[in-house]
Amino acid sequence: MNTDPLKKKWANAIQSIADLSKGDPIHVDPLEKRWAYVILAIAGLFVAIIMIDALVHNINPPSHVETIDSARLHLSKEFAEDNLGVQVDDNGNVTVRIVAGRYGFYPKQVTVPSGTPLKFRWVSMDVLHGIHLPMTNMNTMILPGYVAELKTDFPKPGNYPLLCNEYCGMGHDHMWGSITVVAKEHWSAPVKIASKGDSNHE
Amino acid sequence: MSQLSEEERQKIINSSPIGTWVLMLTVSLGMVAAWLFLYYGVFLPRGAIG
Amino acid sequence: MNDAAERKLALSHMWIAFGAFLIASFMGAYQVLERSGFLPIIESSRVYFASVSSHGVLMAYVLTLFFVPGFGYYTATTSLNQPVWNIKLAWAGFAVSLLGTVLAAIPLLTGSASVLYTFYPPIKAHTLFYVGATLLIAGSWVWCAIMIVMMGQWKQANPGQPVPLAMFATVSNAVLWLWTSVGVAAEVLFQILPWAFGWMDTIDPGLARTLFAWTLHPIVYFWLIPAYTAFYVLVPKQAGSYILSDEIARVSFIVLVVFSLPIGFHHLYMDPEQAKGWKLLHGVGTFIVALPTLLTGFAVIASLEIAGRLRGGKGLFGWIGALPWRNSMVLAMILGLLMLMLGGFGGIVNASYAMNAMIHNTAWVPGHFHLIFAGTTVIMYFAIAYYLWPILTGKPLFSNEMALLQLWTWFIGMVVLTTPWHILGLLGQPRRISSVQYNDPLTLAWDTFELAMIVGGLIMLGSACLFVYNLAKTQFNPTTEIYTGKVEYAEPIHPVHHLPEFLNDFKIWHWVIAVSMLISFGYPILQFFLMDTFESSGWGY
Amino acid sequence: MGVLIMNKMIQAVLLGLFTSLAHAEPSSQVAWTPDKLRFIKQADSNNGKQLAAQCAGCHGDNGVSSAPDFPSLAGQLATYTYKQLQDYKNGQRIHALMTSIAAGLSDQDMADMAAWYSSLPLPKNKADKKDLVIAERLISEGDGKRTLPPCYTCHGSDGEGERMDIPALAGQQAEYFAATLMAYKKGERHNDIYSRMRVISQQLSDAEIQELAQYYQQLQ
Repeated sequence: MNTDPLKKKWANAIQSIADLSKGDPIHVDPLEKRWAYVILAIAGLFVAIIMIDALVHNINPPSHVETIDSARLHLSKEFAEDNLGVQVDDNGNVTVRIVAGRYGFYPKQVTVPSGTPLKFRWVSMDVLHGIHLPMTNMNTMILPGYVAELKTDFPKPGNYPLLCNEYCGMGHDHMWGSITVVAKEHWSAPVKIASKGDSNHE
Repeated sequence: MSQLSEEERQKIINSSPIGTWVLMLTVSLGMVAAWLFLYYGVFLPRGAIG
Repeated sequence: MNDAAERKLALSHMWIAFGAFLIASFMGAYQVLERSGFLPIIESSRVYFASVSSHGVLMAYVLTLFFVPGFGYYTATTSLNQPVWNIKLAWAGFAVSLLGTVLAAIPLLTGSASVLYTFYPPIKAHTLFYVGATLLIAGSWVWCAIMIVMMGQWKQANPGQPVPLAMFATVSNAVLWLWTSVGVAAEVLFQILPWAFGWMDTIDPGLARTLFAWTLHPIVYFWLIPAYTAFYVLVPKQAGSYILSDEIARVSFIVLVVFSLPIGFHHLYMDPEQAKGWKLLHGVGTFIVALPTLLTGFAVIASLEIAGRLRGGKGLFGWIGALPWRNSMVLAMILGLLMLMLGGFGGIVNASYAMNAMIHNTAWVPGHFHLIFAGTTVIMYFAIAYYLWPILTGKPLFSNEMALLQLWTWFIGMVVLTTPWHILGLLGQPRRISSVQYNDPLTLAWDTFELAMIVGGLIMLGSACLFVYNLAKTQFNPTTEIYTGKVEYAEPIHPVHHLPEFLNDFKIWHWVIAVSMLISFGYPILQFFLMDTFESSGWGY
Repeated sequence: MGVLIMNKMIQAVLLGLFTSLAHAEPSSQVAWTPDKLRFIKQADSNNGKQLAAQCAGCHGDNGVSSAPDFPSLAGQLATYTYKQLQDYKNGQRIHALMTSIAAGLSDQDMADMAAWYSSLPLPKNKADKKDLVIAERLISEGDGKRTLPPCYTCHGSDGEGERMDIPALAGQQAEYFAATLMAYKKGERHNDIYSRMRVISQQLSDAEIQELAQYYQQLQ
């Protein structure tokens, strides 16, 4: 880009700001000026709270930029059909993998512990979907071609409907499953048995 | 419509809008309170997100 | 100056706008009934989603892309007191937009474009829909060009003079729309059309959503600026008052234009294809763009306070009762500001970064934007129409009483409709469902709110009919009365004789916008070409 | 073909042995990548017509089967027919005859035949009098209480099928249709990716399946 005009414009800008002192001053009512400070303070307060939570307490929206070939999900290792659902690694970290496809969630139902950090990894096998668990912050868009990863926890045990909250076609209303949240102490990690996938196939 | 002399008019026109100031201040403080309630009373209790 | 040609131009634009508005209002009423699930006979997701898509396109694109130019042309010619430059070109733009509207309407109404007004790739609509939408937008660019040329001509003829505030505001909107439409134009021209025509097999939904986010926020201000324009330059005059500060008004319009553009990612907070740093950046910008609205609120209410006191209002709030509540323009602004206050709060919650997870894509969101758009914005479109119709048709308004009733019912209906909407959102109801199928106690709590929404929706439909009826009667009433009034613009308390160039032109601001857009959208768009993405083939529905 | 079944059995045994390590194979090897879709779109239906001659015995001269337990293929989505042939060949779908037939076909053959069948008009059968309210309800409204989406949302309001590989159902042999859903329900058929059709069929009663079969057979 040719920067000469840019320089000139800025020169003009600075000049015209200088002009202010010569020409009649901008008319501002003293109360209007005070109001401007008030709204700056309010906006500043909100921004400060959000910033501190984001940078210090790591409270952020799902923003895990990761691509995946949605057409080959079922052939991938991570989203192979018997690798879905709840998994606990050796350090006890809980990961939930769910595939969204018109018009359902696979698996349709999962059970997770309350008050425990959970990592959800959502993928779409076809179009745009969204996911929301009412009364929780489990809310993300699911785009084909991307993995929507979100870390959250559910303070209150209960049975939550798993709603598709992004228009995905004529069956959108019917696209739902459920997540059961049980008290941490009553929850036991699901034992993964290959015969599950096995029975699916023989 | 009340009858005002010219200097009364000028006085009104050039006086600061104190009613507006109080009104806006009240409304905005109400909004701040409501926002803080939603943030700390509804959003955060629904579970950490990151 | 004889402005018969301009009056015809403005009237034609506004009739298309309000015609689309009326059709879309009936659809809105049907939708609120259908999604309640109380009338099984009308349950049909096919009809519902076709209706939602049409309602969105008609209200968000057709109503606005015809009203804004119509109002703009007449504001330009009356505030500058010069004819519309190249009026043939203006009519050409009108024709292109109208053609686009018709082309898009065919697939929309036949249910072959049920992709909602935000397009939704990789779901693929009928090609005609995308072509129509493109023409509709392209036609509006003609208006932008004409507004900018007219201001340039006026400045040449009146060197060193401040551009009339009404024109400055109108041009700010033309500038805003040119920058705003770049995003959706890029999405449609480089992604959707080649894909729809089959020249490309695939599309990247992540890039498409990013480009649409470029447009999705500033377009709201494009809709809103005519309302703010009326707040500043029409209402004070109607109330018998003055503009608090001409310069602060200009500052507000400039900040609106500059800061409404680089902040679109607050629509993508919950999207996986953008990183949190960028979302945070856009989030902070979103709070900055709230400032000019709060400044405007103060300034225009202060004008009303002066009006009230001049009419004998005493004490801290006595001026409120003393206002001319029976003036449709004044009433509309008061009601509009009330809805702006409610909707603005909802918007601040949406804008609050991670808190967006609480309400993203829930019923809260349509609750919010109906207050801001159908509320503040459209109620001022009503008021402007009531004010301009006698001037444009040369006949007195058919009924001011009816106008006042219409504005009140619109306000009441809107509050009754949107309050439950917000609550349903906090209860987790998704925004885009045609019926509730969930077999779950949590979702049974929704019913009572649905009932309230039906009441609100029907009140608003009645109000919409009253509005169009009043305009039609005004114009086609066989009356002998001649109305000879002209548009009267409010004067600032302190007349401005000299303005620095940056408050009297947009040349400098174009550069500021270019830089800020480069910063806020440069890498987020570039990343799709750097990382290896997997594009989607087209899907039906 | 006997060999194939043997392979399957061995596989099953192996899976049983190393449960901890074993990953069940995917329910289909077919993935609708842009390349694969283009490959199907560019198939040669004339060649497919010649190859399809050998299928007429069971599937009818123009892909309209006269034998109740063999499916009609006329008007079927090319993607669906292609995927079934692949699944037979790769062993995700088992059939006494088809498994060995598919084993002898190349990818190109499969695409060409699929293209040929998709170019034919859907079968038309005369409707019998009895009304099918249960089926109509399931097709147009589904059943939210059982999370059953309406059939039309995927299979189309005229049973014409939908991208990428949702099969057309209009005019299909009722017996074959019912047998297929029953097979899904029992898990005997399992080449539906992420068990989408298994999940749905397990929600359906046998009576509903019979009525749906009748409805789609006479749907035009």
